[in-house]
Amino acid sequence: MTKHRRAKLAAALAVSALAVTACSAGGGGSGASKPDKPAKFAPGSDISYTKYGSNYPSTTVKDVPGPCSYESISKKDYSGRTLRVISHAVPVMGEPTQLHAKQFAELTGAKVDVVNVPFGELYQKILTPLQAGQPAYDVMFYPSLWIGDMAPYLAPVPQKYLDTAQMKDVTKAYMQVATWNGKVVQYPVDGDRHYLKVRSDIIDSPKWQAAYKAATGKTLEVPKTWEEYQQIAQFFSGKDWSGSGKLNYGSAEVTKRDDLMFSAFISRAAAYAKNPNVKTGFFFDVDTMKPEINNPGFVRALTDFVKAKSTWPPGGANFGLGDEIFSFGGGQTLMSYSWDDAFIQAQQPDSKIRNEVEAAQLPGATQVWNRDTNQWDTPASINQVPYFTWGWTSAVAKDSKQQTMAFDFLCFFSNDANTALDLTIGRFGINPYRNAHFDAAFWEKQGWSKQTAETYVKTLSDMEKSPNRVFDLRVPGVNQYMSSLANGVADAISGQKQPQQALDDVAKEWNDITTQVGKDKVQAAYRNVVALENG
Amino acid sequence: MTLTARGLTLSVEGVDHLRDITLDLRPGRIYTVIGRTLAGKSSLLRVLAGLQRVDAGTLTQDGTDLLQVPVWRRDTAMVYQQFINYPHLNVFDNVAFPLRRAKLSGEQVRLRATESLAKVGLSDFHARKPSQLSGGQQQRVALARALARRCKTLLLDEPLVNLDYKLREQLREEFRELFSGVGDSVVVYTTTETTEAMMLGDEVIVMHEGRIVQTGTPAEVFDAPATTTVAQIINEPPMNIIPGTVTGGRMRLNDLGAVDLPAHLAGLPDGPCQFGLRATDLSLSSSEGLRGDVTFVEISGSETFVHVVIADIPMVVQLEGIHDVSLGDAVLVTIRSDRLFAFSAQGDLLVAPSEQGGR
Amino acid sequence: MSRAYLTFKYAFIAVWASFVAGPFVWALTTSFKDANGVQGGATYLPWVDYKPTTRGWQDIFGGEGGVNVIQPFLNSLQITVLASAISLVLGSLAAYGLSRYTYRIGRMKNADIVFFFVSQRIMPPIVLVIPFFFLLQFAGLLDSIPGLVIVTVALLLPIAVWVMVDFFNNIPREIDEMAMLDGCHPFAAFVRTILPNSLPGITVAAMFCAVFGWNDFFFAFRLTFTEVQTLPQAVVALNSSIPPWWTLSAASLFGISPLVLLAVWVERYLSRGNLAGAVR
Amino acid sequence: MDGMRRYKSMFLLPGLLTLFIIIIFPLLFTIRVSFSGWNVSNPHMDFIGGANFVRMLADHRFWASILRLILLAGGTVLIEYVLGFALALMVWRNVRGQRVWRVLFLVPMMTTPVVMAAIWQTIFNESLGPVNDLLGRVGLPTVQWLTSTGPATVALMTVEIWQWTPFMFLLLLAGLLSLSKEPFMAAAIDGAGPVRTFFKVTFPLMAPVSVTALIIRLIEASKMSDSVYVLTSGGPGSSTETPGYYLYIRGLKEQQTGYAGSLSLTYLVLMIVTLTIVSRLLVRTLKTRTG
Repeated sequence: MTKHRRAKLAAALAVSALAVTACSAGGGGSGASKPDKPAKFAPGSDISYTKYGSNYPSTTVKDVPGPCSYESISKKDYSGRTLRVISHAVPVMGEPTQLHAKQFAELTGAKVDVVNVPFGELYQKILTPLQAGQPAYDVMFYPSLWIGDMAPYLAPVPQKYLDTAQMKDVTKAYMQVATWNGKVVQYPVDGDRHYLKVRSDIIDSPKWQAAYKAATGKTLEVPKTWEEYQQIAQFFSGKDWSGSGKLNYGSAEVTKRDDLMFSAFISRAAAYAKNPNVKTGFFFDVDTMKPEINNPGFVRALTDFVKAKSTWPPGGANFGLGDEIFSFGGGQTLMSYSWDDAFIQAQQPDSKIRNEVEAAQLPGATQVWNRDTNQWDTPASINQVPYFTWGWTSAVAKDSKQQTMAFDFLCFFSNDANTALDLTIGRFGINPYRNAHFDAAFWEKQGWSKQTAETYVKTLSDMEKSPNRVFDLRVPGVNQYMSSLANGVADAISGQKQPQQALDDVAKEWNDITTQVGKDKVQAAYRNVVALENG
Repeated sequence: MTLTARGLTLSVEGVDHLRDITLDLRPGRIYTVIGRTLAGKSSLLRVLAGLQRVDAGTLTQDGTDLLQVPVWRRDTAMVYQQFINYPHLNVFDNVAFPLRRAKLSGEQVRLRATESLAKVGLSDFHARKPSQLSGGQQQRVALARALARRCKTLLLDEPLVNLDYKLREQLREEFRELFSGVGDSVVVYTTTETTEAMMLGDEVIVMHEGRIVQTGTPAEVFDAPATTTVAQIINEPPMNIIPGTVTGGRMRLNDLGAVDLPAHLAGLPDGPCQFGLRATDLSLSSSEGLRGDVTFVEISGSETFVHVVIADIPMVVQLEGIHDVSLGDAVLVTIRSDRLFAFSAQGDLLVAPSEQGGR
Repeated sequence: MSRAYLTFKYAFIAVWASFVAGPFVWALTTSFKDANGVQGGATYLPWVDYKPTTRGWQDIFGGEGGVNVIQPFLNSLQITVLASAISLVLGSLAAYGLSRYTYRIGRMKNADIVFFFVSQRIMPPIVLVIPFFFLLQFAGLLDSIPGLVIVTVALLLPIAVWVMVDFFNNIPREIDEMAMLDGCHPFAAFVRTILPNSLPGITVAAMFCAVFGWNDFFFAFRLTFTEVQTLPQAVVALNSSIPPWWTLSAASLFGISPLVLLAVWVERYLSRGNLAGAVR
Repeated sequence: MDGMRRYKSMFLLPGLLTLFIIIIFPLLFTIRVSFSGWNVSNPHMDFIGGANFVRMLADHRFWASILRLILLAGGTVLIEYVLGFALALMVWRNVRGQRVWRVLFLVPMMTTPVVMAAIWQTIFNESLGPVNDLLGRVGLPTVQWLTSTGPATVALMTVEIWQWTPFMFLLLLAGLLSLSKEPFMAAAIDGAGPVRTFFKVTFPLMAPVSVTALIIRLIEASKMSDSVYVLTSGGPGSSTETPGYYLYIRGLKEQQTGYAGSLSLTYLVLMIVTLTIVSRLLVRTLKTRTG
């Protein structure tokens, strides 16, 4: 009967539709490596991004010969193979990933699939398949502090890549960041730290110096301590010092709980709680794994943080990194401290405040808590503690079937020509991490003023030299610790809890997290962090 | 080809819809099923159609156990009291639908559908959607579809009940014509209307509370209703039933005085019994008769129905013409005692008046 | 109606209309800005308040940002259409059954079965997503369109059943009986006579399926890796720590445009008044 | 009637089984995982008894989020209902530009919530967004939309109302369009004014549609988390956290799969119980009072 047949046909159609799509999905597939093909680039060719979009700077650099150069990579033939890459959302890190993937595909014939994911999603998006044993990505770009959770699933960087000149130029601190249990498992592509950024045009202006002196009796200069920072920020808040007809404010900070607020808080706490004479850890006492997060140093920092509310622009209590970048980079606020991005943003060629900014070390403290003696120490000079907060890093999955291609991609990504160009594009979020980058001349060539370039380079290289510094909590479960910390800090800022109470609660939660994750595991990992701090 | 039902019984959630229905429905004959609402008429049709399972009983045709044959292989057509057509199809396609299902050739389909639509007078409406037709026309479409199939069994479930009076009369006339052409089919037609049942049926089946209480030709049933219930169902307005007693050749109607039995009831034995009298056999008088109080008056067409209560018994008097009687009036009612039906106290017919033309 | 009421009515409509349109107008104007049009504070009129550029729009079609919304668009389309179709087929069958027959599964009667279907909407996506991950992994369907289709069907089927049960209940049973008397077995009766008369209901169900299928971000995001990117994912991929408001706005407008067209279509049905039975 | 039975199951079973198979595994998985200590550094299905549930009992953030959800969802759905009804009445008949309004009022529900929330985030941006800018222009003080509890809640509700009032509008308008004219004519003949007509005729007739619309919206609102995620991230502090978002933090962001499992299960059970009670109550009050 036709009725029967039609009904069956309908069902069959639905099923076959599924089947067809099932067949068209999938893909990838490995393949034996093919012999080299002729290079598309001559050695030392001029490299520029202009063909990829009209808004890329017209800067041209030379292809630096080496195994990762345009020339060398263009000899490889990866046609018919697929590389799966996960990276952050566009543009920060996401855009360079997309760009270099496109170039890599053009050079080698490989198919490169890139997926971009918002920051808040990256962790679970990478980790869920790794833990489930599902090979989802060959190359992963992620914040370096996750190394403790990621390490078991990562392929160590092969010696051949470690031996390249570009890798050897990576500063000691960033090689350490990439190392886990003695093995380099992350491929450095970015260097990051927190430092202070100020509007030099205002700080240096006689008019404002006089006004500040009149109001506070102090000289207006780049703040050396958090107290000075607060005072200056306070003075400049709610005044139209930029002459734009709109009010300006003192300080832009990352304060959004589930964004990167924990880093801002660590920046503020470093000088109060990292005592150069105490060598047993910043976050924990590494010998007992007792959380130090609620000691008077941290409480002092949180009290400062809460007080700073009055110096923030509207919405400043829910600023993500992007808001902070817009606020300082857009000229709304006088000062800011966090990653390089806001600074580079202010230095973009079309920026209204280009060359009116300057970089400095994070503010310090006149007193620092000593937990061994249970009292505040007053060092001879201001206690200044650089914070090597996480930066972007990259890695190759252990169970990837495309490891060679994956590492080739990363070494191409970070070759000298690409890095030189990437560093100058603010929205890329790629910041100096090789010795070669700490050269004021390089930045002056980009149109930076001498003062801006020199303060920038000096600030960065001084940080590398400091013997007393803070790193992120690079242990398994770091997200739980930081999430709990951010929650406590947010409770204090919103006034739901007093600082001491908030941090006591965090300490309690940290103990629980340590128990859950396994004390030995965390302790072992934290020993490595402590070693870096005193490096 | 006779459709044979034996002991069909159906109850749904404790309510009996059909009780022990036994029938022989012969081809080429039209059966009208009359009964009050919920008497089981629709249930009977649904069982005959195969739309309803039964709890017990058998239904056979040509030796086939019909109860084992699913609806769609029954070769039964049905017309519902709601005008059920396929709303998405136009008139022609509605009629052609079952023909196409039956795999007739395109030509055959066209011929039969056209012919059938012509029969019901819808030749000019082939392309209309049912929703663009009047109620009467919609029901004609349904009928045309049923007729076009020429099936063994044609069931009509109160097809005229939702139409207005005029249309009903008109269609009723046409139905007679239409059914005369159905040949070998068994036609079963349910209705609550006496006139319809009388006019259309070769045989009338009277149903009450799920049972068949009487079958017979219209005249048989009308002239000799088997029980008081049938007498009430088959007459419109229902036959007046008056309790009474017979003693020694005299009868006493309820509390009223005793009179001599009319001639045709002479043989009645003594004891309590019930008398029936059609409304037309009562009249009002100005001088003599039984005293009654008027409780309600309705005038319908050229007739007046006067509801009176005589010695606590409600009765209806049907008068020709329009009469000026009003509520609360005291009237005198005369009865034609030669038209009295006599029933036993249990309601079974004892004696019917001799045939005298009826209606 | 009094004058005061009329004034109030049109004022109310106007206020609500601007509230509804506001975000779209804002997104539209923002999509033509660049950093200078955004960072200085809110700007509205192109040429007057800021200098318009089409950069945001160029970017979403494979421009500089490296985001291309075309493939995600096609993926979303495939998933939505397939999942909606399967849900509508399975959903109308089940709904038809539930409206015409009496079922008993254990202690569950028809009303309880309908509730079982609808209650699946109570399941918070967050509860489902981790198990779904392992389920699809087991079936080898992670990061594939069939995998997403299956998951999406679970989201849409309850909606389809909910809409269709009510709709079928409003179609006289006599129509299917008639069809069976006319020689259709129950399945053919359903396909030939009930379905053609259920277009309004199917429209509503299809609309809900399309809306919930197209707009799903949560599952698509977590059950795919690189192969299958849906449109909402592509838009969210622009939500970086420096959100380029212009690209985000352009991508958002592009992402919601197909369903806005759907609104026009649904309204047409609504005006004809034959959606009525479908949403009771 | 024979032959019918076979078809009976053919209709229901494919859909029922499909849904059952897709849903049953997640449910069983969640139940099982809630008794395990599965987390990021220990991704295994071990057994730790009811430890997760004990921990949950003392988790103030979770219970506060449940309470907040009930108030937030209840409040928003009620406002959506009132607004949706008002709008439906206004464009039901006798209105100029009927079709334009109807389409416009439908559009928001067609848009992708996460995408629109991202747009809303720019709108509520406290220094760069248009809301504060416009407030400033008319001389009103600016509001900390996303950084103080009250305004953040308002912003959240605004987005929810913007997105989902159209759903109410659609259902109620379709309901209105299906009403027959007779009761209205009767009311007009009785000389009832518009207000009386509404309360005596329209509202009672719309009771069944209202109940359905309210229940469906409550079900959907009980899952509220997308807008929270994009707009406020639960902040300031944890003052706009809903259970959906809190679960997201615990389960996905922190990868505490086991603990999140026990939270999920509790949340699910609470929602089913609450929604069942609420829908029974709604059916009873609306249908009996007006029926």
